[in-house]
Amino acid sequence: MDEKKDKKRQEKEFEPDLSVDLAGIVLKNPVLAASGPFGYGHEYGELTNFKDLAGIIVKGVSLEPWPGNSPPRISETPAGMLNAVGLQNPGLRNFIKEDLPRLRNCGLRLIVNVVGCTMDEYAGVACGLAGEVGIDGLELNISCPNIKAGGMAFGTDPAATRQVVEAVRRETKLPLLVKLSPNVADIGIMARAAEEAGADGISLINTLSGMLINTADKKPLLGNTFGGLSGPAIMPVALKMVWQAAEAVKIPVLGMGGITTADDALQFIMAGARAVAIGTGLFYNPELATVIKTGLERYLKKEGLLNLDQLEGIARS
Amino acid sequence: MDEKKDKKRQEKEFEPDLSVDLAGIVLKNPVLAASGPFGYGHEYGELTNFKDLAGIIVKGVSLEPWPGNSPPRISETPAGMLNAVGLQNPGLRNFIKEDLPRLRNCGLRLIVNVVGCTMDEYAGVACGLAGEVGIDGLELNISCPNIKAGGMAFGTDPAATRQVVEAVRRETKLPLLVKLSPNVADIGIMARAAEEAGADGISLINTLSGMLINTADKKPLLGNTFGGLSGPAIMPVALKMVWQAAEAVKIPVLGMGGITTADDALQFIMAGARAVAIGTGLFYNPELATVIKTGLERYLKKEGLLNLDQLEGIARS
Amino acid sequence: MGPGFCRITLAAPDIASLVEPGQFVQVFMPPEHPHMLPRPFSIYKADAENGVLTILVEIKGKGSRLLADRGPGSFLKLLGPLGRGFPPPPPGSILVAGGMGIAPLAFLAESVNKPRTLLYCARTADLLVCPGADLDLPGLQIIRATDDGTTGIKGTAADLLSGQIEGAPAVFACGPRPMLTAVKEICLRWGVNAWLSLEERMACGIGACVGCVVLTIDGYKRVCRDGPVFPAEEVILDG
Amino acid sequence: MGPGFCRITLAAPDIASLVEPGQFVQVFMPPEHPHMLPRPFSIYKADAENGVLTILVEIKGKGSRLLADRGPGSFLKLLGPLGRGFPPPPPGSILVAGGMGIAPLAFLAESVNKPRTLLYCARTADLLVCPGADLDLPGLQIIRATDDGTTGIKGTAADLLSGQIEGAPAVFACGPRPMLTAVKEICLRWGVNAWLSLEERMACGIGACVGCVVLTIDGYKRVCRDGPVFPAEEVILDG
Ligand SMILES: Cc1cc2nc3c(=O)[nH]c(=O)nc-3n(C[C@H](O)[C@H](O)[C@H](O)COP(=O)(O)OP(=O)(O)OC[C@H]3O[C@@H](n4cnc5c(N)ncnc54)[C@H](O)[C@@H]3O)c2cc1C
Ligand SMILES: Cc1cc2nc3c(=O)[nH]c(=O)nc-3n(C[C@H](O)[C@H](O)[C@H](O)COP(=O)(O)OP(=O)(O)OC[C@H]3O[C@@H](n4cnc5c(N)ncnc54)[C@H](O)[C@@H]3O)c2cc1C
Ligand SMILES: Cc1cc2nc3c(=O)[nH]c(=O)nc-3n(C[C@H](O)[C@H](O)[C@H](O)COP(=O)(O)O)c2cc1C
Ligand SMILES: Cc1cc2nc3c(=O)[nH]c(=O)nc-3n(C[C@H](O)[C@H](O)[C@H](O)COP(=O)(O)O)c2cc1C
Ligand code: FES
Ligand code: FES
Repeated sequence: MDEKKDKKRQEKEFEPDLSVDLAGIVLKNPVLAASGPFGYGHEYGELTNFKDLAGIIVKGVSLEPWPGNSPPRISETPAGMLNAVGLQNPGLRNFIKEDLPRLRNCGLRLIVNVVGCTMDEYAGVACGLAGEVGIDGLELNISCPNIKAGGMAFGTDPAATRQVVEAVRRETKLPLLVKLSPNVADIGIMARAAEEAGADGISLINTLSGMLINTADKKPLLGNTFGGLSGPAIMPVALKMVWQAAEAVKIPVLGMGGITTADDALQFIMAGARAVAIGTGLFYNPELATVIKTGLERYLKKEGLLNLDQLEGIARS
Repeated sequence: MDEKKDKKRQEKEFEPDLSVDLAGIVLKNPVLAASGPFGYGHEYGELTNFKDLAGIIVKGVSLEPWPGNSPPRISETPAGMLNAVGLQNPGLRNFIKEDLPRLRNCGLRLIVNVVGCTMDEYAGVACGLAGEVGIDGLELNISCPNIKAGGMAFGTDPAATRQVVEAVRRETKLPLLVKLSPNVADIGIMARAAEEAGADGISLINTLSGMLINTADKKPLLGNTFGGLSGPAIMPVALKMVWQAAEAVKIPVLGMGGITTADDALQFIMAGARAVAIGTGLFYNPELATVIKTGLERYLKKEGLLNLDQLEGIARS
Repeated sequence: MGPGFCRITLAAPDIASLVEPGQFVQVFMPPEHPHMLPRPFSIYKADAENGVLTILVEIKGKGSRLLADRGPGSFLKLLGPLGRGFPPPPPGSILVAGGMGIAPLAFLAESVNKPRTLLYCARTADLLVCPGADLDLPGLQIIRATDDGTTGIKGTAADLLSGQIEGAPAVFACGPRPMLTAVKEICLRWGVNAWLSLEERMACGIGACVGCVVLTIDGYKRVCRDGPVFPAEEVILDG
Repeated sequence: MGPGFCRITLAAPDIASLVEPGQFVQVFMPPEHPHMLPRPFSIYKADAENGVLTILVEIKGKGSRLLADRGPGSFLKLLGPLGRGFPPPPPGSILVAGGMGIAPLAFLAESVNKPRTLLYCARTADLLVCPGADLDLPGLQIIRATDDGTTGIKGTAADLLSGQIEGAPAVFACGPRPMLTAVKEICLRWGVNAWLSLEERMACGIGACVGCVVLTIDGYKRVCRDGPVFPAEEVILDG
C-alpha cells in the first residue's frame, strides 16, 4: 500500500524529460515529422499547431527541380498506403529561396532530406545547403523506391552507400543521418557501411516497394506502376530493421514506419531507436504528435522514469 | 443494344474453365492452400468441404522432426499477422506414415513443402518422398524467416539457391516449385537462379521478416523475437515481387501474400501468376477458396473470357 | 436518395461559415478504423446561420460505406474548408454536373441569384439523385439528360452543352473525367471560359504530400490545394 | 455486468447441442473488419433446448471491444465447439476460477449435480463479474476471494486452494498463468489430480497452424485442439 502511495506521489511530482540528442541534434521530444508526408511544413503549420513536434524532416530536395511521377500517385492499402510521388520537388535553389525562410521561423528543428540520382547530385545539395542558417541536420535519402535512376541503387549496395555517404560527408559539417532502404536482405550491413563512411545517425525505414493492379482496367493502379508502401501495415518490418540496425551500429537510430500511437513509438525506442518519425500516421490524424508526446509522458510517469535513456534498446537486453 | 444482349446470352451459355497447368500440376482452379496455415489438411477437412480448393501445399516437412519455436508464436498486426511457428513438424518418416495416407484420399492435388537446414537435408526429404504415391509436386521452402540456421540463407543468396535447387532436382522427378524469400533486394535474380537450377515453377512470397515488442514487459512479443509477417498488409509487396519474378523467368509463378478476395487473386494473375495460394486469409474466412473461385468465375463471365490464359500477366503488357 | 447514395448533414459551424462553392472537406474515418485515410467530399450545402454542412455521398467502396452506415447523432471528424472553389458565375453561365458532380454545382447554383442554366446529366435516371426540391432555385433553368434516355433528354453532357453553349459567358463543370474532357474541348472550341472541378486520390488533403496531382500546362498541380477547381485551359486531362 | 465486461448471447443451436464444459468457440469479427483474426471465447452457458450459447467477454483490446459494441440482433459468425473440455468432476471436486476463468468453470459447475466447491477469485471486487444468480446451483459451495480484500476473503486463489484441497478428489482451474502455476504446484504437492484450462494467442483455432502451443512433457501441444484443458502434470507453464 505504501509503495502504491509513493508511486502516486512520484507521478504527481515530476515532469519527465522527453528530450533526446539525435546525432548532435537536440530534440525537445523524440517525435519528428518524417520526410514527405509533411511537405515543407507550411500546410500543416496552418492547420495544427506545431508545439508538440520536435522537428520536421522536410521532403526530399534535389539539385535541380524534379517533376515527380504521373498520377495516380496514391492508393490506400489495408492498414497502409502506396505512394509514388517520385520525389517531386522544386530543387535546391527554389527550396532555399522560398521554403527555407518560412521553415526557419517555425521554432522547430529542421532536417533536410537530400536526394539525387548521382553521387555528385547528393554532394551538390549538401554543399548548397552548407552555408544556410537554420538547418539542424541532413537526412540522406538513399532509399526511395519511386525513382527510376539512382536512388534505390545506393541503398541496396553497401559499397555505393559508403561512397555516397563519404561524398556528402566531405561537403557538410551538419549532423548527417542516412536513411536506409528496407528492400534489402541484411539491414545491418547497410547500417554499418553508412556508419563507417561517417554518418552521425541512421534513419529507417523508408517505404517497402510494392504495387497494386486495378482489375477493372487491367493495369497497375499507380501511374508509376511501383510505389512505396507505408503505414501500420509495415510496422513489424520497420521495427525489426530498427532492432537490427541498432544492434549493428553505435551511432543513434531514428526509427519510423507505421507509427500511429505512443505504444508504437515506445516499441521503436525499446528496439533501439533514439527518436522516431511519423509519416502516414499524420494523414490519419494530423494531431498525432500530441497524442504520442502525451502518451510517452504518461508512460514515463507510470514507470517512474525521469527520461527515455533507460528505455532505448531495453527490449534487446 | 444488340451487343449487350449478345453479351448477356454469352454469360448464360458458357461455363468458364478455371483450370490451369502449374509447372505440370494440373489444377481444376487456380486456388491452392498455402503451406503452413492449412497444416496437413485434416483439421480443415473436417470443417469446410474441400471442393472449391484445387490443392493443398502441406506444411514444411524436414528430414527429422522439428520441435518449433517457443510460444507465443502468433500475434495479430494491422491487417496481418506475425507467426514464428518455426516449422514445427513431425519429420519425414512420421509425415509419410501418418499424414500422407489421410491426405492421399482427399481428392485434391497435393504439394509437399520441403524444409531443411542443410543442402543434404533438403535433398534427403525430396529423396524420401520420391517413391510415395499421391504427391503431385514439391515446393522447396528456402525462405522461412523463422528458423535460425539455414533456411533464409539459401533464399537470399543466388548461388546457394542454385545449389540447393540442383541438389533437390537430382532427387526428384516431381514438378518442383521453389519458394522464394521476399527479404531480398532483387527478387528477379533469385527467381532466375532457381529457374536455371532446374525449378519447374517459382512460388512467392513467403512472409516478410518482422517483430513486435510488448511494451508492458519491455520484451519482444514473440517467443522467437522475430517472426514472419503475412496477410493483406503485405499484399502490395507480394504483388510487386510476383510481377518482377514473372518478368524474370519463363517458368510459371505461384503467387501468394495477403489474398482475401477474388479481386486480390485476379491482381496476382494479372501481374503474372499462373495460380495463387491462400494462407492467412483462411484464418479470416475458412471458406475463402469458395469465395475466390466463385468470384473468378463471375469475372470471366462478365469479361466473356473462356479461361484464365489471357489474363496471366495482362497488366504487364 | 436512391440506393447506393446518402446525404450526410453535419454540425460544423466554422466550416459552414467559411466555405465557398467548389471547396471540399476531408472526412476522417470513425475511430474503430484508425488506419484508413480521410475521404474528400465536396460541400453540397452550407447553412452558415445554423452552422450546418451537407455532403452527398455515393457509396463506392469501404470508406463511403462506413460513412453512410454511421447513424444519426454520431461524430465525424472533418478538416476544411479545403481547396480553391469556383469563381462567381456571371449571369447566363452554364453549370454542367455529371452524376455526383452535382454536389459542388448545386452549391454554386444556390450561391448566386443571376440567371443560370444547370445541365444535370448521368448514365441513367437512378443516378440523378439530387432531390428536385433542392434545385428549385429562382433564376435557375434545369435541363436533365441521361445517356440511356430513362429520364430527361437522351444524350450526354457533351451533347447537351453543345446545344446550349452559344452565348454563354462561362461554364462550370464537375463530373467524371471523360465528361470533363468533352466539356473542355467544347468550351475551347467556342472560346468560352470554363472551370472544371477535378478529383484525385488524396492523402493529406492540404497540399503537403503532393500525392493528388493533375498535369497542367505549368507542370503537376495539387488538386487539393491548387484546385480542385482549375481553369479548363490549364489542365491536361489525359496526362 | 461491470464496465469493461459484457455478456453475449448467441443463437447457435448446433454448437449449443454439442458443446461440453471447457470447450470454446472462435468468434469471427464483423464484416467491416475483414482483416482481423477470430477471437477465442469459452462457452459460459449452453442451452441446447433453445439453441442458445452465452459467452462472457472481458474488453481487453480491439477485438473484444468490437464484439461488445455489436448491438442486439446483429450477426456473428462462430466456429465450434472447439477443443477438449474438462472431464466430468467427481463429487467433492474443487473448481478454481480466476477472473474471466469463471466462464468455463461456471459451465462445468452447472453440468453436474454432485457436491462441489467453486473458489472464485480476482484481484479486486469489480473483477468478480459473474452474476450471483448464475452460480446459484444445487450442491455448489462458493467461496469468493479477492487479493485486496474488497469482497470475500482477502487472499489469492492459491491461498484459498491450500486451505480447501485436503480430501478433494480433483481440481479444475482456469485463470491467469501465474494462478495456474500456483494451482499446479499445490495439486502436485498434495497429489491431487488437476485439470487446467489454458489460453494462448490463436489463428486457426482448429489445430492446423500450430500457432497456439504450450510446452508439455511430450513437447509442444496445441491449446486449441489438444487443449485448452490439460492435465496439470503434463504442462510446463513457464516454457
Ligand atoms: C475534391 C473531391 C471532391 C469529391 N466530392 C465527392 C462528393 O461530393 N460526393 C461523392 O460521393 N464523392 C466525392 N468525391 C469522391 C470520393 O472522395 C470517393 O468516392 C471516395 O473517396 C471513395 O472512397 P471509398 O473508400 O468509398 O472507395 P475506395 O474503396 O477508396 O475506392 C472506390 C472507387 O472510388 C475511386 N476513388 C477513390 N478515391 C477517389 C478520389 N479521391 N477521387 C476519385 N475517385 C476515387 C477509386 O478509383 C475506386 O474505383 C470527391 C473526391 C474529391 C477528390
Ligand atoms: C481457449 C480460450 C478461451 C478464452 N475464453 C475467454 C472468455 O471466456 N472470456 C474472455 O473475456 N476471454 C477469453 N479468452 C481470451 C480472449 O480470447 C482474449 O482476451 C481476446 O482474444 C482478446 O482480443 P482483443 O482483440 O480484445 O485483444 P488484443 O488487442 O488482441 O489483445 C489484448 C490483450 O489480450 C491478450 N490476448 C490476446 N489474445 C489472447 C488469447 N488468445 N489468449 C490470451 N490472451 C490474449 C494480449 O496479450 C493482450 O494483452 C480466451 C482465450 C482462449 C485461448
Ligand atoms: C507521401 C509520402 C511521401 C514521402 N516522401 C519521402 C521523401 O521525400 N523522402 C524520404 O526520404 N522519404 C519519403 N517518404 C517516406 C517516409 O518518410 C517514411 O520513411 C515512410 O513513409 C515510413 O513511415 P510511415 O509509415 O510513418 O509513413 C514518403 C512517404 C510518403 C507516404
Ligand atoms: C502460421 C503460418 C505458417 C506458415 N508455415 C509455412 C511453412 O511451413 N512453409 C512455408 O513455405 N511457408 C509457410 N508460411 C508462409 C505462407 O505459406 C505464405 O507464404 C505467407 O503466409 C504469405 O501468404 P498469406 O499472406 O496468404 O498468408 C506460413 C504462414 C503462416 C501464417
Ligand atoms: S492530398 Fe496531399 S497534396 Fe493533395
Ligand atoms: S490456433 Fe492454429 S493450431 Fe491452435
